[in-house]
Amino acid sequence: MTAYQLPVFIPFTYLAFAVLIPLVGLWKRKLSHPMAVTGSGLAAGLSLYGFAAYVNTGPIHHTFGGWQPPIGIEFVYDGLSAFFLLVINMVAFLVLLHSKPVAAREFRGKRMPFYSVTMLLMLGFNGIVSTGDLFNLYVFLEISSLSSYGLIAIGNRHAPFAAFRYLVLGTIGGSMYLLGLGFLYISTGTLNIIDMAAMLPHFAGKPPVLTGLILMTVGIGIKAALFPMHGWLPDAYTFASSTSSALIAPTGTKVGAYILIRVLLYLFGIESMDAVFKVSSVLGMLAGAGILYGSIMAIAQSELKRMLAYSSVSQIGYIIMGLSLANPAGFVGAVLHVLNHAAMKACLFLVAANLRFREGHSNIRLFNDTYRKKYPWTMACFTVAAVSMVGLPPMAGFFSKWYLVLGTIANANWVLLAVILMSSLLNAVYFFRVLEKVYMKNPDKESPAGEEAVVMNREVKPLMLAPVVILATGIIVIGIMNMSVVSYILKMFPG
Amino acid sequence: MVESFAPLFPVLVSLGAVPLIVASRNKPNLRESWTILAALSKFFLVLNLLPYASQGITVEAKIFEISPGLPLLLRADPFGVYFATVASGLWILTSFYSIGYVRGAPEKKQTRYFSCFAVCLSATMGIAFAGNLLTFILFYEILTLATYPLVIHKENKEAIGAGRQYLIYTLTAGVLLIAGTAIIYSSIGQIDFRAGGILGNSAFPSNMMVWVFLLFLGGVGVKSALMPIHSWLPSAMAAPTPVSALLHAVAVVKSGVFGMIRVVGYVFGTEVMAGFGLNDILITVSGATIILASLMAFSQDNLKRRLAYSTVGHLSYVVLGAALLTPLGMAGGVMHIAAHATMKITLFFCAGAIYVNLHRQNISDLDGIAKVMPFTMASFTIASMGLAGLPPVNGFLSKWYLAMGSLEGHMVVPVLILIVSGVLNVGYFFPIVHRAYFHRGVGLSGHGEASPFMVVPIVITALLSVLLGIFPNLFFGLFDIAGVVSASIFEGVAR
Amino acid sequence: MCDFFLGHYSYWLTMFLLCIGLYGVLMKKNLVKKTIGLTILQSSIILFYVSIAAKWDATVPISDPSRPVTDASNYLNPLPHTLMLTAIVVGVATLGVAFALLMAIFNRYQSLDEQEILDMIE
Amino acid sequence: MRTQYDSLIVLLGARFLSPYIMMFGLYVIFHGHHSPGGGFQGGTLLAASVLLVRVAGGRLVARRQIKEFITTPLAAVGVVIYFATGMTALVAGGSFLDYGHLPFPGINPVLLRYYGILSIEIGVGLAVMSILIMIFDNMAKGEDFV
Repeated sequence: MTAYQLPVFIPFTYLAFAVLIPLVGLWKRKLSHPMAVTGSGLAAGLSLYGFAAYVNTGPIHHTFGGWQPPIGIEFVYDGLSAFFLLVINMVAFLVLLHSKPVAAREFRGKRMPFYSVTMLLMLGFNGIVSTGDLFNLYVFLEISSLSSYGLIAIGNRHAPFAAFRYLVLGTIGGSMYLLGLGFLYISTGTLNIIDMAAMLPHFAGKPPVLTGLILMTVGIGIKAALFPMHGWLPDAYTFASSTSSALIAPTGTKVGAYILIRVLLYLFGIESMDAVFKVSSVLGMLAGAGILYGSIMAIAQSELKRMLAYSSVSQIGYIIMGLSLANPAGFVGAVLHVLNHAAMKACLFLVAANLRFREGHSNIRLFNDTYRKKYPWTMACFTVAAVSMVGLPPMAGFFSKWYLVLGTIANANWVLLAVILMSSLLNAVYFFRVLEKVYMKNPDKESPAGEEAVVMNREVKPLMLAPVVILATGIIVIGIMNMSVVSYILKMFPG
Repeated sequence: MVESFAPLFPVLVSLGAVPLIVASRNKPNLRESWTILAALSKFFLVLNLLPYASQGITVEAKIFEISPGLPLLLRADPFGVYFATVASGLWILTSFYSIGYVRGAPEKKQTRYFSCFAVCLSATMGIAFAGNLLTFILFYEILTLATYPLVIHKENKEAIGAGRQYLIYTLTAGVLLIAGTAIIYSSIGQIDFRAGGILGNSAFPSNMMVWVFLLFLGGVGVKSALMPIHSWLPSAMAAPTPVSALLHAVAVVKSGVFGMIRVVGYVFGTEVMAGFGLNDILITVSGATIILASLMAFSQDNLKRRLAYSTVGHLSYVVLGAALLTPLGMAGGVMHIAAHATMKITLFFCAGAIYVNLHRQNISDLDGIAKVMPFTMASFTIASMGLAGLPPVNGFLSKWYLAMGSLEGHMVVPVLILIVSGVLNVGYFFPIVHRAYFHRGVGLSGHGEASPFMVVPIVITALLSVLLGIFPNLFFGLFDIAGVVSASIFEGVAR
Repeated sequence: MCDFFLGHYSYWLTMFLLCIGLYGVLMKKNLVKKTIGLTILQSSIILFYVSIAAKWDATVPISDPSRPVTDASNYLNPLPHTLMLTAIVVGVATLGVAFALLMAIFNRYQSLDEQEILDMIE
Repeated sequence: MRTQYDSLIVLLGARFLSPYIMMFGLYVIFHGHHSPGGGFQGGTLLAASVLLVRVAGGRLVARRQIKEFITTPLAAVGVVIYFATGMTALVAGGSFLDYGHLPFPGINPVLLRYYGILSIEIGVGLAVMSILIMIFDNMAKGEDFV
């Protein structure tokens, strides 16, 4: 395999396995989980290899069918793509590794289609991140969205309804993106990102370009669950099966954020984006409102998964805020937070999955101090991820917030600075509430003195535990070694 | 300046002890010996740095870059070594005392107790040796997190409430500190601690300078229990007594005032403090705190709460010393860190011994206990004399320098505050002594002194207080180092 | 002003259609009607793309001997058409998933009214 | 939709129309590479021909026609054809879907492109047809299809 072929191999590994799983499933249904793990593992390995190749040789362009861009479609494997591919594929690999017992418990009969659709979902995500063509991006966006509707529908009784609402909003979002793209196409006559980026400064501020910009931002904002277009997210993540939410929560909204970064910073660029009015400051305000709204709503939730979902709304706000600041520090904060939040949210959702698997629920009100004895490792990982979410050093979460804070100060945007700081405290409120339940005995229920109920260790099997532990370790390691990531991200700041 | 990894080892040694403590959780004797071993080795590692400190030489360890241009920097300057010596030296005594206390009480979850204790001490060393604000914040937050389990150790309603309050106050403080640091970093591009300050007069416009200072005041002011943000400290007395003793007389609150001197002397610098009228803010706040806290101590019947309010008052002595902006005042403040540590730890140890031995917490129940606990009460008397500022205990010395310092700066009000506060200290401590010696006790027959594990540390700390009062340079030349610290801060201005 | 409206009449028509679609999606309570709204929305965008490909006096982009291929103004732009082919497929797939979900929803709640279902979830 | 209509006219009409639609679908697929048409459109026509009979004839006919369980593998095979063609060109040294690089020695590159596109269209047509049938079947069954 040469470096030239690499950009194709990564997404299409998933396509191959999406097809192979049902074919092999005819013969042996049991094989679908190992195959899905192999597929995502292969893709993760390839992205790692590709990351190294990118660092050594620079961006890789793969033209489809030998047609040179801007006529043909190309896959561009640049710094941002390499980074995002690595993040989402690693997380997907870990989540799928974890999923076997959950799948057997929660949707036994649908495992084969589930894993097949999962592969399609990842194909969509990988395609979005890889492609250098805006319409191709739309197609992959719809592939991933359709798969995620399916994945979310596999869940509890209310899951299909949540999936349907997501479908309605997601389709509107996709259509808005497509419409906006049409306006840009009218203006520039090209669909290639690099080509269009070279032309757009000449058209900046023209009505069709502005319309296109706004429509595309709104469309992607819906997919990325940017406040106030986040309505689909809490229900979808809550009602979906544990594995679906653990897979989609860390990757899905990140890919939405990727499109926003790609379109706003790379395609339009900071100056064209703000040519007519400050689109960036509007985005920043929305992101700030989303951060506060998500955090406050998370405090009000009693279901762990719903709490995490609202927390996602607020964390997406961080990423969007970072990109709206449009300075290097903010950009580093946003992209670093993509990595951090992917690791943290995957870890937290997998903890929720483990608890649901053993306890049958993840209702915070029913948590008690026996969990500490029953699931020592799971809860320890939860603690690490929670502390990181609050943004305390030396966890990863602190550093993305640190760069965001630097970014807001560089723009002298004191309102957003206050928002970040306040949301740290709000995060602390809802995470320490859980930790308090788990690590402390309930003072209202005094157990008879000296008669502690004997609690057995009911920790989940190593297969389910290992991904959680790896992610928790990753959070600490990323935090301490964030310098190498940051210097990498700094290099790809456009302009 | 010497480049060496020597400052790193004291930080790591107790962190390294944590796995050992956890691993030997089923063998209490082995577990405690790990604690003692870690305490002793930490102390000796700190002592290794002392020769450098007394000559005014800084030992610097650049661990690695944690953010572009910002290394994780451990720098053992005289002030840091001074604080580290005090904290690590008193940890040895506290370890012995803890063993007696938790076994005598008897407390549950002792493994968690000892491991969190070890982490706290690591964090304190980190704070002492932090070479820049980011490193300082890192260890400051670790200290917050590691103290939380100790505060809620008893897991009753009161402790959990105190824990929540503690988290709210300290996390808010951490956030303010991060904001202030980020603003300074964005403005002048560096956040190293340097004797004499890094901010020039032109770093910020004048109202901005005040705001930044207020951020820092909030950040370190919470842990140094300035009024009106002190109320977590009396509540945190719900913790076991050794915790109160070490953490709320030595590690946590002293980290706060240590940070205050760092901010005043090493970040803002005396020139800026005076130029923008920031010292007036600080003098007002700390002076008010000294008087109000002493008055509030009168109304407390719970011994530990009375001690807590006394702590609040005495911490402000240190802050006052820093705020005077005179070499003698600064030296007095620095000296009061050690002086108050030895005296207050004696008092807390006494309170703990009385609680374990007689199960009495209220001052009104202490009638006649000097008969059964002569050593304890003798030590108590010595320490209260010291806090009231009576010679020959070391409290007199630091107060003397504070008074000299304020006269040096031609300020009379601080002297008056010191005198009034001395009288008030006598007023709220001597009734206790009076009760213990001259009232007839009830139900004391059959009780003797507490276990030697507890009494020996009490006597040692009391003796230390007296010896340091008579021969200030007897141990490690601490008195001289305080002078060196103060001189370096003011020489930095001259240079 | 008049020119602005008449000159862009195809855009106005597609935007009008888009608004009908959005109205259906947002205001109708019945989930099937919402789905219909979605389809109208997507169709309007397809029409929009097709209309931007149009040129005066141009023919479909299939090589015609009577018109020289070297002159682009002889043939209308084929790219939007091919794009819309894909968009149509996407639309069909969305519709398929939507109906599958609707059937699952109906099986569970015996209703397709959004408000009733929300009440049941509460 | 799974029960048979009693009307003979509907059934016969559907059976009469179906082969013509199918023929037209095949025509569209096989001429897709040099005239308007192609896999999507042809596949849809093929599916229409199958579904017409299915709607009219109900379950009995469906069992004799394309069986329900075969649609998923058929779709997979369609995708495999598409994917394999593209990947062969890629592995043979070209880009993805670069038909000129297909490893069939002795064939004119122009013809190679011709046949390459044809095989892609066949794959797409197969996939589209079977997926449309699959959607119909799942709906007719009254289950969710995921």
